[in-house]
Amino acid sequence: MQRFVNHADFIVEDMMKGIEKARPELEILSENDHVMKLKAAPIASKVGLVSGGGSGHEPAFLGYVGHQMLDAVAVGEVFSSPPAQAFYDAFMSVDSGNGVACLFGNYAGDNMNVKMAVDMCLDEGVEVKYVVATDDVSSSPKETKEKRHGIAGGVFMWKVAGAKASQGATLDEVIRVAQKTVNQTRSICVGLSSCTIPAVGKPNFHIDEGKMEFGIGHHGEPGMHVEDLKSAKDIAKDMVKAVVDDLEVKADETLSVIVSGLGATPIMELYVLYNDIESELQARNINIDKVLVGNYVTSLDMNGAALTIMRMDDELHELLEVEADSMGLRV
Amino acid sequence: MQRFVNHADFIVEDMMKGIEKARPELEILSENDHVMKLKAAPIASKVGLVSGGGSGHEPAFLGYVGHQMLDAVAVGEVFSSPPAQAFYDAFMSVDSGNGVACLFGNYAGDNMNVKMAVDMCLDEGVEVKYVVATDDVSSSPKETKEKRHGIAGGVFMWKVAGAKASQGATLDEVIRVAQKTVNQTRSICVGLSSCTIPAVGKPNFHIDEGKMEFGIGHHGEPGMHVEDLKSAKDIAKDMVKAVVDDLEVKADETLSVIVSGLGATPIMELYVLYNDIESELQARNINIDKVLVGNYVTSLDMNGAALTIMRMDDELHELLEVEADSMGLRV
Amino acid sequence: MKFTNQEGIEIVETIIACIQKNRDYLSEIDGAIGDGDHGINMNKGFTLAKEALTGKENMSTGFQIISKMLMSKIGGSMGPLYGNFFRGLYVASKQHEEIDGQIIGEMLDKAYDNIKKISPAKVNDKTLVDVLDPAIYAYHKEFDASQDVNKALTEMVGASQAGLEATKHMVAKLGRASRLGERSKGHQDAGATSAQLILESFADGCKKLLR
Amino acid sequence: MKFTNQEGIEIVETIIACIQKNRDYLSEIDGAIGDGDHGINMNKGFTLAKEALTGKENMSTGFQIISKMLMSKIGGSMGPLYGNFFRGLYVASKQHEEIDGQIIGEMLDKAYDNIKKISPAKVNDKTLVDVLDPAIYAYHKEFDASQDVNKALTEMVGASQAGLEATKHMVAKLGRASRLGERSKGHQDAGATSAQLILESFADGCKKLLR
Ligand SMILES: Nc1ncnc2c1ncn2[C@@H]1O[C@H](COP(=O)(O)OP(=O)(O)O)[C@@H](O)[C@H]1O
Ligand SMILES: Nc1ncnc2c1ncn2[C@@H]1O[C@H](COP(=O)(O)OP(=O)(O)O)[C@@H](O)[C@H]1O
Ligand SMILES: [Mg+2]
Ligand SMILES: [Mg+2]
Ligand SMILES: [Mg+2]
Ligand SMILES: [Mg+2]
Repeated sequence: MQRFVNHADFIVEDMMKGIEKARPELEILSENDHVMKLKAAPIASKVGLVSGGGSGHEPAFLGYVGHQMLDAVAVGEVFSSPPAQAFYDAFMSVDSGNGVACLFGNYAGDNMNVKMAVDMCLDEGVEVKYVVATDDVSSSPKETKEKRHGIAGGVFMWKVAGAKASQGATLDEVIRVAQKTVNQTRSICVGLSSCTIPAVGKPNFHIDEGKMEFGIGHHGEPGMHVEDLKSAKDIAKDMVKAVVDDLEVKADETLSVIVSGLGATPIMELYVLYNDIESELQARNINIDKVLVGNYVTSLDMNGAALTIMRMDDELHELLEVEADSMGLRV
Repeated sequence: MQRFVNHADFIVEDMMKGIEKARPELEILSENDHVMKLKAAPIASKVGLVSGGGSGHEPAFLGYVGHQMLDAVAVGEVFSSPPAQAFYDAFMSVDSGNGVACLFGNYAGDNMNVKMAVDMCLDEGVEVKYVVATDDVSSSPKETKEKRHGIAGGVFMWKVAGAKASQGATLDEVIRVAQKTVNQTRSICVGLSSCTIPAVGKPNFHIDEGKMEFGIGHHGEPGMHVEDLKSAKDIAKDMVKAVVDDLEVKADETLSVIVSGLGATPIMELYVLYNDIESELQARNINIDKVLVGNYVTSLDMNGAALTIMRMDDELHELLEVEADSMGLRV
Repeated sequence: MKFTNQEGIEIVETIIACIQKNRDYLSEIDGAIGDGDHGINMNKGFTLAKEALTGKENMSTGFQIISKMLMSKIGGSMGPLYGNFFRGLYVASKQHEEIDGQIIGEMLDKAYDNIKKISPAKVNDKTLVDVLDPAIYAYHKEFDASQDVNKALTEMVGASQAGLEATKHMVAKLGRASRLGERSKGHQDAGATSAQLILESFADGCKKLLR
Repeated sequence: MKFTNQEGIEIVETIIACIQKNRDYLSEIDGAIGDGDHGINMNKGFTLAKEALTGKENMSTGFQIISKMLMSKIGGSMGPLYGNFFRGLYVASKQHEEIDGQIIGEMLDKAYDNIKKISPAKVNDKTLVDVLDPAIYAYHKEFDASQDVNKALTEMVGASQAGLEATKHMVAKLGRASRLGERSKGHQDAGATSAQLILESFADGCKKLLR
């Protein structure tokens, strides 16, 4: 395992210390070393925004703590939900008396831990509501789409909710736009090779040379199918079809788009892929609003890419236009 | 070779089309499809700023075209200097009558092509001066440091010169700060595994499991030595020593720092490494001004990291503070 | 047949040692249809618990420490699930100086109830419930019939093994493996594996002390 | 002994075919102490030149097309170096309808001079100069002595092979390999390899036509 690491069991702690040192706007919560927060939070009369999840997806989740973005993030071990205590501490640390919105990714562990933490906050009189991102179309069929996992679509959710909260919206308003984002967002991943959890030390799964896994999950969960590695153009076609069909996007509608690398994919190739994705959307007469191409939500050193689309409307367009300043996204 | 690619021989063209579509502020020059320019350029009464080099280092070089950054970039094939014609077209496309500064990386091919292009411009009455980055301490001994290659240190050169040019400085002033940046900047790379040129299809070189190559070049040029893979802490120590000693940084001096991944390194690990680099600089009583951690200058899918330091003074500090907006750097 | 709560701390140590020993095994099983970290998650929590033990704990407070570490430090699914499980073992035993077959039954019930409170998992969903449910049922059946705690523990271990084996033929309905659908068949469930190990080392620990 | 410039287009085709055939071989050699792309760079340029040939060129304008493609499309070090080399072959021959041993000598001189103009490379720096310099010297030595162009071309090829072989024992002073210092020894230089191939196929092409 070719890694920059001291002790693999403490890679998350070491990373958090490095981020705290590199980013003057951030701090590790003094009461809990698995919570990263904006120094400025809690921000007076603003709803607190929190996310959380396993590590290994950097810049998600902690890279989206920032101005007009999240106020704090609960940080789990690699690919593992943070404990309830971390969510609780994150919630409490950013509440300015206006309540807290927790916007996370719908994995079983996160669900249990968030719910326990929400209960703990209620006992202290702090109101926390939550929205779960369910953008990964390959993680469950459409009939049970509430079971789907959240992946790169979270970036839109955090951006939109962060903008809304910064405008002084109430908790219910923030929850509403976050839920709307989720309803209008879909993602799909393609994996070209595996990733290695540092503490495990060997690849999590395997993709044969010359093959690709369509619909792979963000932790290497098996996808819809394994097939021969296609050209970027054909992969783009399949990815666009998967998300556009599921969201039932029609001609003349407008989407915003994220193409995110999964960790080890050269940036060059993300743009090669985007070139073909854009052509494919053009061919369907679909308009494109905002475009983000880069490493937004990764899976350690997995080689692969995710496509995320969000159906736009005036409200979402305006909220995407608001400035945001975080490690992972600056617009 | 597990890649998102159509025809490997046209990966650069496909990437450029993707970038042009994704970034509304950029355009491919109509006369030369290997030049990416800022739509807004030439900018009236501003010195034009150009860089160029082989592809595969994204976001370098074309990702640094942007406001208060570069005006255009000549784009070569993967790991290969752009032709003189591309540099010439880039120069001519951004000249507003105030001359052009070409800030590039001191590889043999780039040197020959830039010089040929500069001559061609002279024939047209357009003045082009150039500065070569020579930050890679492992590429030549100190006695022949003018032979050294430019790597991630280029980011500081482009940022500083871009800020200076945007303030209406003359060509000579821009050249002066760019050269000062070069004089005060040093970098070192550590490679943990190889990279594959798409058109070649197999790894460019080889690093055994459990080994690391200290001082590797940005195209896999052999480094100073191969040794057993060390802990992040020990690697950080060696990297800091290499650059700090070469630049003769003393206690109480102030540096700005870049930790750049080489392409396939998880972002998590870049921060693990930065954590130890910061501790090492602290231990030497060296102050830290700006910090950039991310993928700034890569080498396709190489697993590894580069450390860049720049000795700060008031002028450089002020120029780093100026806003900049490009695909690769937004501050 | 009984043992003191004080002596029972050995059971806590036996369970911790068992999880530590099976770190790689559990991850390997999780790797087939999950994300390959089950052993890491479990080992980290139980190792932290071991480090937190001061030497002054009895069985109940030992289980409390495991519970606290899992809940506050581990997260994942295992933090809340096993955190609540061990809290049940703690709560149902903490007021007893002596532990007998009756109390062991109450402990198992409380632990399992706590899991049911936070998880929607039912039998046949391919989770740890597929070990816990038949094993604890078997314990009660035998103990009610014979009042022989040793025999009841043996029955429990046997049923836990059968329950674990049965997960191989199930389609996962919850957790990461559920997205595999039919393809999750043929693989043993990771959480069920750790549950089986925990019940078996719990039984072994009890049997050594019961006199 | 001579041939017409018109017939000479065959030499251009021979050289192009030779580079295309050796694409992978040249990259492999560059891989040892360079970045492994020399064959790709060369092949791309010569293939573009082949596509640009209209069928109406003579030897001189054929070389001009190779030169233009290398200079405007290829870049790298090879674009300017070989671009200038082939421009030399073009310039020194373009006014001649018939090509003889005298003119071949002038073509080689002009091509080599053009490289010297843009590159600081000297003999023993482990570059293409280590093939060009002894080979062109050998051509003149033999031609001056015997006025036998076939013999002179044979001498040139022999010296080019010896020059190439000699690069194995040199320490690279220029280009990427130079950072290896002593460790660049033991490996043949990539640019010298392509230069040898070009001179040899140039000689072969000439010999076929000379009568
Ligand atoms: N909602 C749930 N209820 C009960 N058990 C679950 C649930 N989700 C997952 N599990 C169990 O968790 C096990 C996986 O644990 P682990 O690998 O530690 O967590 P993760 O899936 O978060 O990586 C599965 O094998 C299954 O037995
Ligand atoms: N400055 C120079 N002058 C002459 N030849 C050079 C110079 N630099 C490099 N070379 C030649 O170029 C060859 C490498 O060519 P190539 O691989 O195509 O370019 P690059 O080194 O840019 O990848 C070397 O083997 C050497 O012969
Ligand atoms: Mg996990
Ligand atoms: Mg090259
Ligand atoms: Mg798991
Ligand atoms: Mg080369």
